[in-house]
Amino acid sequence: MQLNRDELLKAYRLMRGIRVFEERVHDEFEAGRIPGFVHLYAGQEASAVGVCMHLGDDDYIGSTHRGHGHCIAKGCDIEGMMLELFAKQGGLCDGKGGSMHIADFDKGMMGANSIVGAAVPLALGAALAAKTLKRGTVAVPFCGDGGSNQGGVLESLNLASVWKLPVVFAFENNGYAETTAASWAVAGGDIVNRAAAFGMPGVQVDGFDFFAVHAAAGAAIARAREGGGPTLLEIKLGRFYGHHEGDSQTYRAAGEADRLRAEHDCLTLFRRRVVEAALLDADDLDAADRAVAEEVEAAVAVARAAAPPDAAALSTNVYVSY
Amino acid sequence: MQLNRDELLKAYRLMRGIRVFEERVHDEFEAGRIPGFVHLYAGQEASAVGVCMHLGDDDYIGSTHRGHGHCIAKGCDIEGMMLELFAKQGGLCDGKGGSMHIADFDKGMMGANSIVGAAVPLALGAALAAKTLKRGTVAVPFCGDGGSNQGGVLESLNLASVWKLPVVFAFENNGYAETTAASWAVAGGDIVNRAAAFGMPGVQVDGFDFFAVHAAAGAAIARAREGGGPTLLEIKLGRFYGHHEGDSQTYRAAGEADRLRAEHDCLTLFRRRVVEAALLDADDLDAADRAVAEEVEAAVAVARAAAPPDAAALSTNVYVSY
Amino acid sequence: MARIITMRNALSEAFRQVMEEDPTVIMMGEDIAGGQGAPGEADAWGGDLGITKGLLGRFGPDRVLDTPISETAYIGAAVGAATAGLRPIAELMFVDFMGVCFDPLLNQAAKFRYMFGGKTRTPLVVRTQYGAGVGAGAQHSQSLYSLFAHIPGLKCVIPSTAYDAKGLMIASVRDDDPVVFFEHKAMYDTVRDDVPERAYAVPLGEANVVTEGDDVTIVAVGRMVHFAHEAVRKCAAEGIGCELIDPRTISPLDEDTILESVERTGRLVVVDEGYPRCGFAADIAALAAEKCFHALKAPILKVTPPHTPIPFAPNLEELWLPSPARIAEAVRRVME
Amino acid sequence: MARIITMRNALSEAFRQVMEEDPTVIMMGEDIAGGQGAPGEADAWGGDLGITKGLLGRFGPDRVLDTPISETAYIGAAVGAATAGLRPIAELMFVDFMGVCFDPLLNQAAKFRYMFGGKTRTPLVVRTQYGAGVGAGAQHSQSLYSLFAHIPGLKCVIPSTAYDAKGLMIASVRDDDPVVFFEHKAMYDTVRDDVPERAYAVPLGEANVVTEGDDVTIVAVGRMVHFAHEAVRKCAAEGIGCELIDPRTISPLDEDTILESVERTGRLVVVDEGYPRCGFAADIAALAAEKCFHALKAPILKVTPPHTPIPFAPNLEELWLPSPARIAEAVRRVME
Ligand SMILES: Cc1ncc(C[n+]2csc(CCOP(=O)(O)OP(=O)(O)O)c2C)c(N)n1
Ligand SMILES: Cc1ncc(C[n+]2csc(CCOP(=O)(O)OP(=O)(O)O)c2C)c(N)n1
Ligand SMILES: [Mg+2]
Ligand SMILES: [Mg+2]
Repeated sequence: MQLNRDELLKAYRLMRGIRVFEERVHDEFEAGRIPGFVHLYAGQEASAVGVCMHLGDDDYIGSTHRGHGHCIAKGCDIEGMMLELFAKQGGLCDGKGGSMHIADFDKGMMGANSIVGAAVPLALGAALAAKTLKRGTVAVPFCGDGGSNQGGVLESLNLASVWKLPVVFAFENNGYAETTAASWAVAGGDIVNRAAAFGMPGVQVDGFDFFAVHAAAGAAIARAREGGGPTLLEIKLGRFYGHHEGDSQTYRAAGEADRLRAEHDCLTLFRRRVVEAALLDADDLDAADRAVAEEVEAAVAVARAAAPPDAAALSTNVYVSY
Repeated sequence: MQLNRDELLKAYRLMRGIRVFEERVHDEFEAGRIPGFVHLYAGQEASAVGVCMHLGDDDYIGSTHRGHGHCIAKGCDIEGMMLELFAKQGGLCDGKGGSMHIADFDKGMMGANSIVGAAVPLALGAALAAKTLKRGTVAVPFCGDGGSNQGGVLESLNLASVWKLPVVFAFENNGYAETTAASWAVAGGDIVNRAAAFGMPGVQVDGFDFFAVHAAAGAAIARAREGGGPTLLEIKLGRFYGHHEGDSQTYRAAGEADRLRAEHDCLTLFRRRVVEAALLDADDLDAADRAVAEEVEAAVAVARAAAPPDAAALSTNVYVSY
Repeated sequence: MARIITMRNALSEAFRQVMEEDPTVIMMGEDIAGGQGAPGEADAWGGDLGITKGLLGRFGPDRVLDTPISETAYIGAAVGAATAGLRPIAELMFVDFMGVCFDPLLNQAAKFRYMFGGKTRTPLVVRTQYGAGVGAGAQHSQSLYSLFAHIPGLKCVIPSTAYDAKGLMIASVRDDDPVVFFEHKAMYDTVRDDVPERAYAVPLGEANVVTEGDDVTIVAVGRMVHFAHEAVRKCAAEGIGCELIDPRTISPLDEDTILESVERTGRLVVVDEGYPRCGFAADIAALAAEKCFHALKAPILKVTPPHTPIPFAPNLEELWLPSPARIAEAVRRVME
Repeated sequence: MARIITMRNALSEAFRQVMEEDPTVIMMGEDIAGGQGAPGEADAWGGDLGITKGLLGRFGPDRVLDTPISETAYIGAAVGAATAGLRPIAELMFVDFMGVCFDPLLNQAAKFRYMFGGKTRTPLVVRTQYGAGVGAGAQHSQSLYSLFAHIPGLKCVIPSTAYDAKGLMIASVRDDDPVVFFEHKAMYDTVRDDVPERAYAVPLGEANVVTEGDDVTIVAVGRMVHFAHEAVRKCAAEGIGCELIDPRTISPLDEDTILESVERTGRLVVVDEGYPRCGFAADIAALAAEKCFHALKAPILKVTPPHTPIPFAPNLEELWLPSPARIAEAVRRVME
C-alpha cells in the first residue's frame, strides 16, 4: 500500500493535530479550564491515524476513555472537540458528554467510552449493520491492554468470529492499565496470542511506526471489507503522559516517558523516514506544523470564549421526544 | 496413577449412582412429582467422578445447571439431594434451592448454578482462600462448552493465571449448549485452544473414558496443589437426555443419543475395561448396581413421603440474623 | 368478530409483522432459532419456549441470529447496531441474566442520546421473560423491571393481555428509544384475548383502565393485573367499586390516569410482583403521596412479595407471590 | 479531646484496623496498590484516589491483591472466597461499573444464604465510589444504591460522616452478610469530623438523628445529609424546626426512627442524589404513606435530580443535583 504525497501529508497533519491538541489540552486542564477527567493520547498517534486512514465516514470506530486521538483521526472537528472538552455550547455533544464521552456519529465515531471495553461490542453492532445491510463497510473497535481482560471484550472476539463480522480489533497495548503493567495483567504473553483462541488471525505491530500500523491495518481492513471476517491487531506503543491528567506516574521507570519521547516519537520517526526517502520536504512538514498549531490555538480561543450550555439542556434529549 | 480395588469400586459406584439417580429423576419428573427445571447429567458420569476422585471435602467444586452428577461425585447425600429436588423439608437446601441451586458447602460443593458460567469465578474465590490461608487445597469449576463463551469465564481464565491460583478448569464439552452446537459457538476450534491464550496448559480428554479423565485430572490437580497454577481441562463427552427435561431434541442427528448409549456409555466402557483386566469381578459390579438401585429407590420413597417446607421458612435465612 | 389468541401467538404475530414492514428489524438471542451447527433440524426450538419459532424460515439467517452464550457481546452489539441503522430485537432469555449484561443498557443505550447531545438514536428492543410461579427458583423467577425503570433513558414495557402484548411490541420496535420489554413466563399460554390481525400499535406511556370504580384505585402490571382483577371481582360482590389501572409501560409512566383516579377514589392499593424495596409499588405510592395527598382518605397500601429471594418449593413460592386474596384484603383495609 | 480527620483517613484507618484484627480479611481491586509488574514504585497509587495507600506494605501481596480489569471474575472470586473462609473487601472503583459485574451480587451473594437453606455465610464488602459533582459525566457520577437496596440479601451502607464511615466500615467487614458500601467521591477530603482512634462499630440498620425538630422530618443519606443540614440551618432561621434523619444503611432500614419522627412532625421531605423513579426517595415516601398516613399533614415531597442522565457541563451538573436551596424550598412548601 504505497501512499501518495497527499496521503502522507494528511497522515502527518492528523498525527500532528492529535499531538498539538493533546498538549494544549494538557495545559488548559492544568490551568483549570477543562472540567472532569482527561486521558491524553499523545505518543500513540501512529495507531489512530495508521488505522483510520483506511476508513471512510461510513465506517465505524469504537473508542475508549483515551479517545481524542481516535476522534481526530476519524475526522472529527477540532473546534467541536475543544468546545466539548470545555463543556461549552456547540461542542460535539453540546457539552453534555465531555472528554470521556465525546462522539460524532456522522463521522462514524461511536463515542469515547468511560466503561473500559464497552465500545467493543458496540462496534460489533456497527459491523453487524454493515453486514446485514450489505454496506461493504467495516468497524474498528479500539481497546487498551487493560481492556483486553474485560469479559465483554473477550466475548466479542468470539462473537465476531461466529458471526464472521467485518471487524478489526485494534488493541492498543501501551504497556499499562492505569498503573498496572500489561505484562502482569495479560496472561498468556501478548494480546495477539488471543487471536487464534477465538478463531481469527492476529498481527502484532510496532505502534510507533506509522507505516507498520498502516500496512497491517490496511490488510486487515481490506480482508474484513471483502467478507473475510475479523482480525486481531495488537499495536504496541506507549503514552507520553500519565494515565489521566494528575497521575504521578511513580510506577514507571525513571526517565521512561522521556525515553519514549526521545526515541519512540512517531512524529519524529515519520518525519525522518519521509524526508530521508524524499517523499516529503521538511518545508511541507513545517508548514503542516504551523497550520495545525493555528487550528488548535483558534479552537482553544473559541472554546474559552464560548457559553456553557443553556439551563434548558438539562432536560432535553433524554428520549427522542424530550 | 494406579487405582486399587476399593478406589475402582468407589468410582464405579459413584458413576452408577449418578446414572440411576438421573434416570429415576427423569421418571419422577415425567410423573409430575418434581417441580421446576431439571437438567440431567446421565452420560457424563466419567467426568464428574474422574475429576472428583482426586478431591477431598476441603477441596471445592463449582457446578452448573447440570449439577446432580457433580454433587454425587463430590459426596453429597443422595437422600438429601432427592429431597431437595422434590422441594421437601430436609433437602440439602431445605427445599429452597431445587435442582438448579443444590449445594453442600460441607462437602465443598459450592452449588449448582442456573446462571451459565457464574460458578467459575466463585470457585476462583475458593482457590484464593486456599492460597491465602495456605490450605493446600484446590478448586475445580465445572463449566459447559456454552459457558466457555461467557465473559466472566474468560476473565476467570486470565485471573487464575495472574493470581497463580490452585484451580483446574473442567470444561465439559458435550457438544451442545441447549440446541446450539459447540462447533458453531466456540470459535477457534476446541476449548482447549483457549488455554495458551491465558497462559496455562490445556489438556483435552475423552470424557467417556473414566481412566483418561482420571489421569488428566489427577495430573492437573496435583500440579495445582503443589502451587503450579491453573490448568484447563477439556472433557469431551455427550449427554444422553435433552438439554432439560421436556426437550424435543430435534437438533440432534437421528439416532444420535441412542448411539451414545450404545457405543459411548462410560459405565459399559468402565465395566468392560476392569473386567477384562481382571481388576474387578462382574459380581462386584453387579452388587454395586443393586446397592445403588436400592439407595436411590429408598431416597425416592423418602422424598415422596416427606413434608414440604414450613411456611415459616419463607422469611428465614435472608440474612444471617433472619 | 373476536379472534381469541394467546399472548404467545400475539407476540409471534407482532414479530412477523414488524419484520415484514421494516427490513432493518432483526432479531438475536440464544437459540431463538436453534440448532446452529447441529446435525438435526434448524429452527429446532424457536427460543426456549418456542415464541420465535418460524421466523428463521421466513426471514433467513441474516435477520434471525442465534448467538453464543455471550450476553454482553450480543446485547452490546444490538445497541451498537441500533445506532448504525438497524432496529434490533434482542432476547435476554430471562431477565435474571441482566447481571451478566447490564452495562450495554445502563451505561450505553440509556445514556447515548443525552450524553451525545441528541445526536443519535438507539431504536432497540430487549425482550425478556420475568416472573415467578413455575418453580424456577431464585435465579430464574425475578421481576426486575424496577431496576430498569430506575434508569433514565430506558423505556420499560410490561403487557398484561395478548392485545397489549402485540400492540406494545409493535410500538416498541417502531420507537426510536431503547425499550426493555417484559413477558411473564406464566402468561404465554394462559392469557388469551381478542387480538386484531392487522399490525397496530398501543402507544407507550398510556395506561389502560381495566375496570372503573369509585371507591379504591388499584395499580398493577403484568400478571398482577389478572390477580388484581380477581380481587376486584371479589370486592365488587362485597359492594366495593375498584378502579383497576394497568400502566402497561412503567417508564414512561402515565401519571395522569393514576392521579385522576386517586383524586376521585381517595384510596390506593399498588400490587407488584417485584421486590418491595425501592421498587415499582413504592414508586406509585410515592407519586400519589406527593401529587394527590389532599384527596387521600386512607394509607396507601402495597401488596408485594416479602423482601426475600424467591423460594424453590412451590408451597413457599405461592406464599411469596401476591395473591388475589391478599389484594382483596388490602382493598378492604383501605375501605375501613 | 477531638481528633478531627477526613473521611479518607477514617476509611484508611478502618481498613488497617480490620486487617489487623482479623487475618482472614483481604482486599482486592484495580490498582488498590498499583504498579504490579511495573518497573517503578510498588503501591504506586493505593487506589485511584489513594484511599488504600500503605496497605500493601503493611499486609503484603497475599492480602492486598491488585486485579486485571475483570470485575466479574474478581468480584465473583470475592463472593466465592467469602463462602470459603475469607472476609474479602473488594473495590469496585466506581459504582457505575456494576453494569459489568452485577451477577455475582444480584444472583450469587444476595441469594446464597436463602437459596441454600441457611447453610452458608457470605461475609463480603464491596466498596465503591458514587455520586456527582466533579464533572465526571454520565458514566462515572451515578448514585445507584437503590438498585442494590432493591435486592433482598444485600446490605447497603452510605456513610455521611468520617465517624460513620469508619464505624460502618468496621461493622460491615465484621458482618456475616454481603454489604455494598458507598463512598461519595466528593466527600473524602471535604468531610472532616471527630473520629476515635480505637476500632469501633456503628451498627448496620440504625439511623442517626442529625438534628432534632418538631415541624418537618427530612430523610437523606450520604452527601445529601450535608446539603439537607444546610437547608435545616436556613429553615431554623425562619423558625422551622427540622428533624434530619440519616438512615446510614438503606438496607436494612431503620424504619422505626423515621416513622416515630413523622408521627410527631406530620411532614416528610426525602432528599436523594439517585434517580427519582423506583428509588430510595420513593421508598421512604411510600413507607410513610403506608405506615403513618394518619399523622401526615402535608404531601410527602421528594427532592431528587430530574429523571435524566448526569450532564458533563458543570453548570448543568449543578442544576441536576439537589441543592440546599431546593431542599429548603420543599420544607417551606410542606409547612404551607
Ligand atoms: C469497567 C471499568 N473498569 C475499570 C475502569 C477504570 N479504568 C479506567 S481506564 C483504566 C485502565 C485502562 O487501561 P487500558 O485498557 O490499557 O487503556 P489505557 O488507559 O492504557 O489507554 C481503568 C482501570 C473503567 N473505567 N471501567
Ligand atoms: C447467563 C445465562 N445465559 C443463558 C442461560 C440459559 N441457558 C441455560 S443452560 C444453557 C446452555 C448451557 O450450555 P453448556 O454450557 O454447554 O452446558 P450444558 O447444558 O451442555 O451442560 C443456556 C443457554 C443461563 N442460564 N444463563
Ligand atoms: Mg493500556
Ligand atoms: Mg454443553
